[in-house]
Amino acid sequence: MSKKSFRQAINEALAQEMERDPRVVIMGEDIAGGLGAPGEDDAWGGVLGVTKGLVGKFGRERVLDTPITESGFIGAAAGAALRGLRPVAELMFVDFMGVCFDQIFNQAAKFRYMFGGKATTPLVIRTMFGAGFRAASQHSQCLYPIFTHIPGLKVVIPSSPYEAKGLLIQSIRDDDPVIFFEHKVMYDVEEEVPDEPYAIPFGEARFVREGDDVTIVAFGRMVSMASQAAEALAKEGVSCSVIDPRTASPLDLPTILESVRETGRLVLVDEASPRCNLATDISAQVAEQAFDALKAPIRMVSPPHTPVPFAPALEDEFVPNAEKIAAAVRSTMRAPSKQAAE
Amino acid sequence: MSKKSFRQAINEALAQEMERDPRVVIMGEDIAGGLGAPGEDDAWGGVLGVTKGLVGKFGRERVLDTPITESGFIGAAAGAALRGLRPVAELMFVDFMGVCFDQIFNQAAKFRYMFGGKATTPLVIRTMFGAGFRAASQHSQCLYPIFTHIPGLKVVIPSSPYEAKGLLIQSIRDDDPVIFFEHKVMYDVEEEVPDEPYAIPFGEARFVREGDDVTIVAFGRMVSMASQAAEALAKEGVSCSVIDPRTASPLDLPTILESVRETGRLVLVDEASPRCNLATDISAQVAEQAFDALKAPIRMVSPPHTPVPFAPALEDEFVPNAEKIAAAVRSTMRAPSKQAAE
Amino acid sequence: MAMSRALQLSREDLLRAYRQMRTIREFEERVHAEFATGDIPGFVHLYAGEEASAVGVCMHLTDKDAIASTHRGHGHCIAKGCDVHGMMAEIYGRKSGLCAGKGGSMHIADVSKGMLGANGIVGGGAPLACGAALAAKTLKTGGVAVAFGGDGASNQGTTAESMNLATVWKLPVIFVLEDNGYAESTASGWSVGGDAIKRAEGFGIPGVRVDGHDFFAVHDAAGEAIERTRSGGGPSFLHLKLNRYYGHFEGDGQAYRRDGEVAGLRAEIDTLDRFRRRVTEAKLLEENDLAGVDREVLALIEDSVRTAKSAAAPKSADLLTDVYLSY
Amino acid sequence: MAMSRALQLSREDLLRAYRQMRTIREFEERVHAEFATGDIPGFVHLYAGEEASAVGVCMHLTDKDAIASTHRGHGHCIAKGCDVHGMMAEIYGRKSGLCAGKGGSMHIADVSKGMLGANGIVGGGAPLACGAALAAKTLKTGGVAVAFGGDGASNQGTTAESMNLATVWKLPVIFVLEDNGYAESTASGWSVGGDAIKRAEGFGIPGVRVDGHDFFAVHDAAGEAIERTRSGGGPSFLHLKLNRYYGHFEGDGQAYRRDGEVAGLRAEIDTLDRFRRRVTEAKLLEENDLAGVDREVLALIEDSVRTAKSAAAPKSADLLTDVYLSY
Ligand SMILES: Cc1ncc(C[n+]2csc(CCOP(=O)(O)OP(=O)(O)O)c2C)c(N)n1
Ligand SMILES: Cc1ncc(C[n+]2csc(CCOP(=O)(O)OP(=O)(O)O)c2C)c(N)n1
Ligand SMILES: [Mg+2]
Ligand SMILES: [Mg+2]
Repeated sequence: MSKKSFRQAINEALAQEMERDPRVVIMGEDIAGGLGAPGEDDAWGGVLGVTKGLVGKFGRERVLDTPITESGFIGAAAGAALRGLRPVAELMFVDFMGVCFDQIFNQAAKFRYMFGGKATTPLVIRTMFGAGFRAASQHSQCLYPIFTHIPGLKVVIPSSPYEAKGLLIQSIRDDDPVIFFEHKVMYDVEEEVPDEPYAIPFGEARFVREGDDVTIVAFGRMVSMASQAAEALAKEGVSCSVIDPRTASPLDLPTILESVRETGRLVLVDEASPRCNLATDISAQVAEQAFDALKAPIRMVSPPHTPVPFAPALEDEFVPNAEKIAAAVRSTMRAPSKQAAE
Repeated sequence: MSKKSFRQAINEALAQEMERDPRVVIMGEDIAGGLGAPGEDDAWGGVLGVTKGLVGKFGRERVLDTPITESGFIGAAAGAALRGLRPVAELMFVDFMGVCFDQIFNQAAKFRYMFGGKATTPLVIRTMFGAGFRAASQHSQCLYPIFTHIPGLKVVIPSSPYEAKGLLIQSIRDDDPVIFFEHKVMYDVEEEVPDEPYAIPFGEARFVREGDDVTIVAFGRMVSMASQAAEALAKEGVSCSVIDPRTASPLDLPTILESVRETGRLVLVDEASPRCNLATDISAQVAEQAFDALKAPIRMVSPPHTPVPFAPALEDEFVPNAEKIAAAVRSTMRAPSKQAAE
Repeated sequence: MAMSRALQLSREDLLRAYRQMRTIREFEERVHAEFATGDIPGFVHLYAGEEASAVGVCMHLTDKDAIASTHRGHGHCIAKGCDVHGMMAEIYGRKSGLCAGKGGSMHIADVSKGMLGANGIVGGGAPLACGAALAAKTLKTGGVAVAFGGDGASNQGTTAESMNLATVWKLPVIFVLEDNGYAESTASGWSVGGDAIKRAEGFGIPGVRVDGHDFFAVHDAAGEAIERTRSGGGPSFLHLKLNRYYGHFEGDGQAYRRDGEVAGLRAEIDTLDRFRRRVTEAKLLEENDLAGVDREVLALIEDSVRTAKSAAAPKSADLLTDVYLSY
Repeated sequence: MAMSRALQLSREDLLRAYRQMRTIREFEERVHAEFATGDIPGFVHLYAGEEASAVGVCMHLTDKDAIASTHRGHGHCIAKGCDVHGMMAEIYGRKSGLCAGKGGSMHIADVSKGMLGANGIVGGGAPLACGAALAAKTLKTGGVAVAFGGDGASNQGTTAESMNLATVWKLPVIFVLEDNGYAESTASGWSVGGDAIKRAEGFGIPGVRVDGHDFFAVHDAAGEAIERTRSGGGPSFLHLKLNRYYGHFEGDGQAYRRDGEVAGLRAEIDTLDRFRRRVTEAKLLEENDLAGVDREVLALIEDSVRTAKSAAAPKSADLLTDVYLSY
């Protein structure tokens, strides 16, 4: 156990799984870097250094730099997964999914079903997402609702270094195609992370905090925002549960429902664009299945329906934060509860 | 006014707008057909004959057959829209969006915002969607929730020939990028359609039927299913409103809310995959904004979270239908209403 | 011509080649006829006329080799060893189909045989073939992969990306362009700018153009290409000029074709006829041998249709299985 | 060399060329310095070293012509006439920026000038350029479009698709490959299989390879290509070999480069130095003329930074505008 950054946690998960299983290969643009160039090998280790050092440990046969052809190499990862490898492909920014989505959603995601259960596609796609980097409209999106929409994909959104390591190990060991979302603003976040490998199962939500009044569900970077909000609210006498579902698909709905049955109030925090996102998804499932337990309207905290702006002031305004979450929680407390109305 | 099929309504809308405005051009794979071939020109008029005859009227300069390169020609349509044309590009099946999504969601959809309001992109993408054709997993999807998720796109889902003509004309006249969804099973549906051009504004829902007990919201082909269900339910003494929002983005939420405030019960019908779809989207918005009006859980009728199967028996089981909608409505009537619980 | 290595094939191999080509032809002719009765659902794209490609290429492959196919996949499936009964049942949407009725004509696959699936997405297969080649290379199986694609597919970005990837990763992959002159109703003479061989060379891949109706020419060229690629020479490219006998899909009126175009092709350059003439003239096989194969194939196809028709459809519960490993 | 048509440019044009190249250089050097202070947010990719490409090409264009650019877009913007103050303000995220602070370095655009935007997606611009060319052709404006793209972008499927589309639609589009030897940290010698000129020819587009540090060579080759394309000769292709002076983006440690690689380039083949030597040796311009331009450019850039720094950021309400025409 030692303090590790989100970046190190991911690097370690990759290293340990590559160690354990020779069929695991990783690929992506500049994940080692320096190929064909006169300077150092492993010159980059990924655009933000996440895969640094792996080529030194495992060699260029298992750490594959790629040309800038996402359809080509992500499709190749899917094909290789059908034929005995367990590829972990890096889609540098999830914003680039538009040039290769077909290989993900029509090919990898559907093989098993289309082929009548006779194919297995142990593919992981690691990808960076999220706003806060002043990276503007084409490098700041979340887009995980799109992947969650697609049957056949599993969607993982780790919220801390500990979570990242355990969920990535599970992703690599999982036999279905997994999209693993890494928030670019979190790479330097640190926490205690075990040195040995461990897997966190999919579809099991984590209680970040337990409380009686309101249930807050948040994903990825928003989990810490939700925790901050809960902290602040506790001082106001409002006690919140904070739930991190960890995986958007499969979704641990039972845990969320159970909590809502206890608190009667739900706030959903989603950094993705507001239409057809995870907040609406979970809200709808809860409204269908635990309607009777609800004491107040379900509130959603998401950015506005706009592209991500570049200017720092606008971007800061765009991204949900602890204050906005707290305000949403307060509004559910104020809302006339059903009991009160009776 | 005369009886026209959904196919004819679209063809007529295209012809009339091309007539009216020389900047309107249409492009797509085999939308005329026979290029370079020894047989007839306009040999196909689109894979299901929707654009038949237009090349004869407007010539090959304005009716552009394309190679099978969706990124290339849909990106070209976006670029041309920036430079004075008003292109209507056909993405044959929406299932093919995976090879060209970048040009739609990172380029066309974002120009205006990224460029600080200094660009206008009057682009229409017509595309075929939906199950029921025994066309299997890669030719039967809906996917409009993905487009609805993207800020900057408008999403239109006509539910009848009359709607198709008026909404397509509006799409072509609109100065924002529009994705126009045509349900492949509906092309032969007929109804009275005016001969002259008319435009149906975006963001204005249509009451297909008014009733007191339950509000049903449905899109595209599901609108007629919902109407059938309402018909059947009327005989049981259950009176339903059926609302067709016409456009998923912008969404006419006020009309839906108003109806829900009257009925207190809501059933959402969406042919798209169930996670993060339009049913969840609308449910969440209603649960947030008209919670107090709800007498029963909101019910969603969508296919299961699976790819679209090929076998007819399975596909029929997959697609929502009037029976399933009616069952959902009945369940909201049975559900202990808040009043009842009091 | 006379120097064809394929003419030196064993009697057994020649019979195998003929049997496979005849099976494809018969399969397609029968599906065409059955489709017309309305019994077969969905989009069906027939391979009749193009048999020499699938068979001439796949005869050089074993189960450790993989192929990625197209929407026009029946021929590739048969040539790669997919079970004909399973295929026919799949096309009919039966539970006994190769894909349990969930895939249909456009998605027939048998991964265990290295057949990675027909593909509903034009250009979708080439990256998958690169992946199969990568797996073979990394796992040192000695296998190669073949990406079949049409003239239409040759324009898709995925094809270009795959060719470049194959070159820079030195993948054991062979790209086979089945240029049947049309993508749907559009002539390849219009839609394919420049020159296919030059394109491949532009991506660093040597290519040859071959008469795709000549089994022997295809077999020779494919043999050389596959040998070269298998032995570490890097990716190869074949440009086969051939023709399809039916419409783009069943139901296509083919107004874009010259009147009598297909009749002429059938009369003049039919692959099976040419094969037959060639082997009998060279006295490598007897008419009798071939007629025997014809009869057996006919019986096989007949039986596959009969059993498919009477086979059970998938059940309701099957709708929800095979999405993930867990359900 | 001595036969360069560009050497016959008017004094005014030569000065204009120099001013633009110097403006680009100074702009980038200054952004580099300012970025280091932490004042400039986001991803910034500098064009220093590649000036001859943007200027040598865009000097042949007017506002009726369009260009599609890349993530490394500042040079293209300046060469295509974007306002330098507006650009600098945009990079600082100010409301007065060309994109009202919403786009930043990677999305600077001025559609009114035919600059269709820097582009955060590698290979994203080529289809847009085809579209601009289509508009010019359909509306008979006489305009052409230029698609700039790097060696990395040359592998993207969109590039191949666009080349083919340009050929079959006979579009007035010129593809300019700015091959600076690297895509991020990866050498183009590794990532680009085959040969760029052959690729273009494979798609039916004639191409030439040019020393991208030689303004005169670029200007000549671009002039010929654009003329040919503008007069209906179909698409053209230019392969420019050049170098970038800074990292892939600001912050890149450039460990992949040889020690002293850039210093050597700056000393030996710097575009501006070569231009200067060339025009003074040929007595087309005086050192004095050039020094005057240098001073003016310096003052311009200085002023642009000063005003950008003191300009207002966008306001909260701006977040919600410009999504659609209606809001
Ligand atoms: C990405 C994509 N675009 C379009 C289609 C529709 N489509 C199916 S087959 C086909 C023509 C393919 O032509 P070619 O590659 O020459 O193969 P052929 O049909 O001639 O065997 C088209 C356009 C598709 N399935 N996928
Ligand atoms: C589709 C896509 N993939 C990857 C990236 C990340 N990326 C940005 S620039 C770049 C390198 C581009 O290289 P090149 O085209 O040679 O242009 P250069 O940076 O050398 O000017 C990469 C990989 C991207 N922006 N878009
Ligand atoms: Mg073809
Ligand atoms: Mg480069």
